[in-house]
Amino acid sequence: MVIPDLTVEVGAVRLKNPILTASGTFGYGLEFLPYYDLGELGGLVTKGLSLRPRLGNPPERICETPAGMLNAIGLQNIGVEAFLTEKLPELRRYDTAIVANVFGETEAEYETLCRRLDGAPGLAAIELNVSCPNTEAGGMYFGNDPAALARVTRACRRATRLPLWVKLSPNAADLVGAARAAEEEGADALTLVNTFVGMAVDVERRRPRLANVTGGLSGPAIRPLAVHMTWQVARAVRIPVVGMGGIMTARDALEFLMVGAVAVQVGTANFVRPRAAVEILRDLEAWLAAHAIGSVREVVGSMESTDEGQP
Amino acid sequence: MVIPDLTVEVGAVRLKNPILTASGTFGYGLEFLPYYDLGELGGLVTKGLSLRPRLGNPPERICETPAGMLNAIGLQNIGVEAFLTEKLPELRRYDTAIVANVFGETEAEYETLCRRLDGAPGLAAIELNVSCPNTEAGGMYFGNDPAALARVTRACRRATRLPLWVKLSPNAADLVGAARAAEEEGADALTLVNTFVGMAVDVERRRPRLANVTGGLSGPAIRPLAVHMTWQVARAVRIPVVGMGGIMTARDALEFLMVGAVAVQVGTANFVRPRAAVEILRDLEAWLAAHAIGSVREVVGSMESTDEGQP
Amino acid sequence: MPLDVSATVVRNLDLGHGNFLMDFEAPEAFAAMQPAQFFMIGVPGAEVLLRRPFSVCGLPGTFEDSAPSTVQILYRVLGKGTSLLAGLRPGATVHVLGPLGRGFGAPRRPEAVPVIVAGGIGSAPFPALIARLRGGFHEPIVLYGARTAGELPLLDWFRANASELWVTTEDGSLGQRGLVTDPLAELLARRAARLHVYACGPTPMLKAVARLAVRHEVPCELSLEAPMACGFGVCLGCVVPTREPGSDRIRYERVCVEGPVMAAERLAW
Amino acid sequence: MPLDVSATVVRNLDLGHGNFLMDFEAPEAFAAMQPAQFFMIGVPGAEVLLRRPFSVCGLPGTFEDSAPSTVQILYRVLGKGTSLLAGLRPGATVHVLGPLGRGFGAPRRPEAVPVIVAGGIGSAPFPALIARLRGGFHEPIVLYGARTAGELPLLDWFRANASELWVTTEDGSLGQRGLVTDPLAELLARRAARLHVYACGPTPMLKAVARLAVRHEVPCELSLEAPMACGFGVCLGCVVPTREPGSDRIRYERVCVEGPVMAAERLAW
Ligand SMILES: Cc1cc2nc3c(=O)[nH]c(=O)nc-3n(C[C@H](O)[C@H](O)[C@H](O)COP(=O)(O)OP(=O)(O)OC[C@H]3O[C@@H](n4cnc5c(N)ncnc54)[C@H](O)[C@@H]3O)c2cc1C
Ligand SMILES: Cc1cc2nc3c(=O)[nH]c(=O)nc-3n(C[C@H](O)[C@H](O)[C@H](O)COP(=O)(O)OP(=O)(O)OC[C@H]3O[C@@H](n4cnc5c(N)ncnc54)[C@H](O)[C@@H]3O)c2cc1C
Ligand SMILES: Cc1cc2nc3c(=O)[nH]c(=O)nc-3n(C[C@H](O)[C@H](O)[C@H](O)COP(=O)(O)O)c2cc1C
Ligand SMILES: Cc1cc2nc3c(=O)[nH]c(=O)nc-3n(C[C@H](O)[C@H](O)[C@H](O)COP(=O)(O)O)c2cc1C
Ligand code: FES
Ligand code: FES
Repeated sequence: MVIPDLTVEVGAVRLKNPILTASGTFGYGLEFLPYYDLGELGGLVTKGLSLRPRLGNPPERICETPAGMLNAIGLQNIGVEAFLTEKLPELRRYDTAIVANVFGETEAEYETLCRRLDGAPGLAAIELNVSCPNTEAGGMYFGNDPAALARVTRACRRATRLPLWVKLSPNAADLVGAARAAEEEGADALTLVNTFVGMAVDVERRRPRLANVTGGLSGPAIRPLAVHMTWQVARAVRIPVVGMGGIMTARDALEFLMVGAVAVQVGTANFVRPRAAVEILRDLEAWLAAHAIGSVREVVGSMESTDEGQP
Repeated sequence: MVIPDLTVEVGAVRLKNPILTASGTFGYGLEFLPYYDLGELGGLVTKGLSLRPRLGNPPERICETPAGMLNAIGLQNIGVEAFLTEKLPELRRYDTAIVANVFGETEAEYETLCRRLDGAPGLAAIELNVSCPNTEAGGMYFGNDPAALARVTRACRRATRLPLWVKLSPNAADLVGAARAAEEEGADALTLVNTFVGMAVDVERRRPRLANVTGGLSGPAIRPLAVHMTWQVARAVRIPVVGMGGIMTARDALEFLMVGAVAVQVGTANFVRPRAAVEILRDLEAWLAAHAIGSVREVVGSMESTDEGQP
Repeated sequence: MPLDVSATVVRNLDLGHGNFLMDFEAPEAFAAMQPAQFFMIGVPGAEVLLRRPFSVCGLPGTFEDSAPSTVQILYRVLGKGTSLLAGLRPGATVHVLGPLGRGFGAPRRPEAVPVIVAGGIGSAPFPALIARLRGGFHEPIVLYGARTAGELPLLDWFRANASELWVTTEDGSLGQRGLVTDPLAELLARRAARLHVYACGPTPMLKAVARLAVRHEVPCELSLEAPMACGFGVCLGCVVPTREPGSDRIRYERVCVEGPVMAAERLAW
Repeated sequence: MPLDVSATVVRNLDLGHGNFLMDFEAPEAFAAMQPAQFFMIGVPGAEVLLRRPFSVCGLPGTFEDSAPSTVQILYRVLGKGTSLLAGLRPGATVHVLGPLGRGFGAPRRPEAVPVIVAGGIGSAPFPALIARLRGGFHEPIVLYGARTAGELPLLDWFRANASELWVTTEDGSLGQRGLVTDPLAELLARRAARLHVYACGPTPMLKAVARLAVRHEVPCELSLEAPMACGFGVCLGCVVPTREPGSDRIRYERVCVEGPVMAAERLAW
């Protein structure tokens, strides 16, 4: 039985394995200590951080939908300063790649955030959330407009030497255009997808189920859409792509890897099974071993296919 | 107990109730005769028709995904002539609105189709499929580009006096722009949504599960996205909107009606329960009666909401 | 430290009117749960994605006819998740994460008289609480209300285990006609000084209880409900607005971690 | 005329190696089904959306120990749908739509000798077929193959009910080592004239059977598999390429309506 090599490289960031946890579904990481050693993960991405703490949206903030959920948390977070003083020193004791997810309301805020995080000891990368569908501040604007996305990427690129990951919005009018814009402006990697804008109605009360009216759809429901987008983007850019959207099992993770993602993030699954990410990792390793595959890198982009069929 | 009035008007087309069946999920209608009298339906939309018969895609054409399915049928159909001679004469014996769904590979084909159908006895409306994600011919091109959509709508408008429904693609870069373009060029109603482009990978064989690589996602998984889009479009245009996407129950239908659709189409549910559409109708009527609502038109657009929240 | 276990259903008792009492095999650690702590429970292979929150209702010893290796939840069928639970038979497996959240505390003063205000299925956390209180020599007064007689699933248990029980129904089908806050208002008016209120039920009831308790300056703990995706503090989906004592600043706190039990005066409803 | 019914599971027998035989209460109309006609079966409240197709395996009288009010399906656990079925206990409800499709026909000539070629779980439609054939005084030869001995769930039934039985396994763990088409080739070489072949199993096996039968000009009916969304002809998801006799034009036919049984020479694989 081979013991598969699980290490992957997301640009300059070397990960011990391709399983990360997704922003907003993993708190600040420490909440998972009762469930496993964070050092088991390839990496973790923090809840989205802003310059100042944010209150977030009023409830109801979530509701379940078929094979998915809508959320409109409104980017509640403790702010970058509290993260640096209260969370990061704890987090960096674990041998895993820590990625700070950030968002701003203006280009300047993004830039300031990146500059503030630049020297932070123990940080592996910054992920720009330019795609949160809940709030204008969350970046709908930036992620939807390739030119704005290019500007914000450029500004952040100047502000930090940390690897810069740009997280794409599936709601962008031109996803591939956005991907290329971020690549051109020096993003080290692209991550996708963020949530899809959706809504649900409480028919008895005749009002939206979320106080915010609309919310972001995540979970297995979106996986076929996310796999398709990951495939499109991975073929369109040269920088590494990290895929996500509805990953619940190792098989789901393999779908993303096979269409070209070098690593994946586990999101909503963390809510359903707190140990989801490490269970997926263990099953992925077993799958590779059972198929006598020496390195997970061999499956990346390994899907056979001609070009997109159009009969 | 009130007996609710179920009649609705989609522009000039008066329907006995707001439940129609969606194109491609109802065959040519006659396949459902073992299950119920077609006269129970508000209306039915045929499988997409082209000028000449079409072979469709090679298998595998479908696969199940979480709370949904992908299809890449490739628009297999018997062609407009066979429809007119073999199907329509049978269909028009039932007291329901018969809507012909059509697609072409060129503007001229759309126009010819509409002209050919123009005098057809028993036809209530034409639905333009400008949004099938499976084939370029299916209209990805037209539906995605407001200018092209405007041209094709204009051409069809000239070609027929039948009410013209334009079926929007959820994959359009600018959905509201497309909706307005169709409205301006004389569409009598808009129907939405068609399927979302997605894909799934058979990880054991390392190849796409569909021979066509990508397919269209339908079913409950897409409902929160479809409800949101229906809400957006209904607020942006003055012509009536017919909503669909993942409707399995009367409650689901009510979500679309409350966000502003005057009628709905039932799609994938027909596969799961052949009587789905009439069960939904019966439950809708019971719901209205239980809430002492005299007419289904009272619930159309009745969702309370301020503008889209953006905290 | 919460555990995530696959537990076997031992009994799933239909109490009528859509109410069920489920016993499942529990790891020993669950026996030390605080009343009103809760579990996130999922049914494998079912069409719901997220687990659902349920308070611990009985701990070993609470219900005489339950095996000491089990704990109990009491639930009411509302939607898909609870319908799925109701369909389970002994021998079925459920996924159980717990104990979660902060439960009810002990009364601060030894001479305190606990008053339990239970609205319908909101009575779920109280058998475990009453068992604990009696262990500490507190004899609670129970006020138990619902819309109608069928929605009082623990009536017999309270009759047998509460030294004082007041029942209200909105339709008058059992006990006093009215709201459960009517006898509470009476009690508070008569002898607020030594009371300590514990309440669980629909949010409008909790708001009314909180108002009464705050007005009479009686300690009052409420067990809250909120839609929950995770149950352990990471989704931020379950928040309620609260206020720091003496401050006007609103913040959002998580019902699953800072609650479900919160002090009445902390809530900024 | 297909019926869509809620049927009660009467028995769900674990045959080992992931194979199950399920009896469910059937409306009378099902007793007249043709062998290889099928049902679309769904489990209420489960996390799969679409129903799954299963051939009728036993009709009243086929299995001695089954109640005459039931019909049987034989299934193998592959993915979510079949796992859900395997978890059902007697008393559970399944949604059953059927009969669907076209089944096997009777041999055209009275003196014909039916040869049944069954690959693994592809043996499912044959008990019903054998019962029918014997009713018409045809004694079929059964060729039963699989990768390994555990994948022959109907071995005992065939032993008791087939006048002639040849068993093959690819790993030689039972019967002759090799493919089920080996004995078929032998049979066809020796006495093709009177044979009528019925085959069901994995697609590569069916292709090999079809080639042999077409070469020997023996009537050959294949029961095909395809992913299905609806099972009654409206999704166009289940097609196979076919050719009109004497034509080179390919068309797509629906396995659920024009099949699942198709004549070997019609297929344009
Ligand atoms: C900490 C905590 C402890 C809980 N303890 C218990 C308990 O011990 N026993 C118990 O029965 N329940 C308890 N609940 C509530 C329980 O979690 C919900 O009733 C359950 O999640 C409903 O799930 P469902 O899938 O059946 O309904 P859903 O499908 O989620 O909802 C079905 C329908 O019911 C409505 N609905 C959902 N929840 C409520 C509600 N609370 N009140 C009114 N309508 C509602 C929805 O709007 C929807 O229309 C608790 C909740 C929390 C947060
Ligand atoms: C007309 C017809 C009659 C049938 N009769 C029977 C029957 O009597 N008994 C029976 O057991 N099955 C029968 N089948 C096959 C059965 O429908 C499938 O095995 C079933 O749908 C699988 O569902 P699932 O949800 O368990 O697997 P899925 O979740 O759909 O698939 C699980 C995994 O198994 C793989 N898989 C699915 N189907 C097959 C297959 N056929 N062969 C190999 N791998 C597969 C998938 O690629 C996937 O990786 C029949 C099929 C048809 C079309
Ligand atoms: C409750 C919730 C909160 C989220 N918060 C953030 C966030 O703060 N920043 C961000 O970039 N993405 C956020 N996301 C998106 C996820 O990181 C992820 O992109 C998305 O959920 C898709 O993955 P999944 O289907 O595996 O959950 C959030 C998702 C959820 C469900
Ligand atoms: C198998 C299949 C075939 C379809 N074929 C067509 C078609 O020919 N023309 C069309 O406009 N839409 C077609 N659709 C889209 C449906 O009409 C509908 O817009 C979509 O499935 C969303 O509704 P649902 O989720 O209720 O299925 C097809 C959908 C499915 C699942
Ligand atoms: S339920 Fe997720 S934070 Fe409370
Ligand atoms: S399964 Fe739908 S047409 Fe055959």
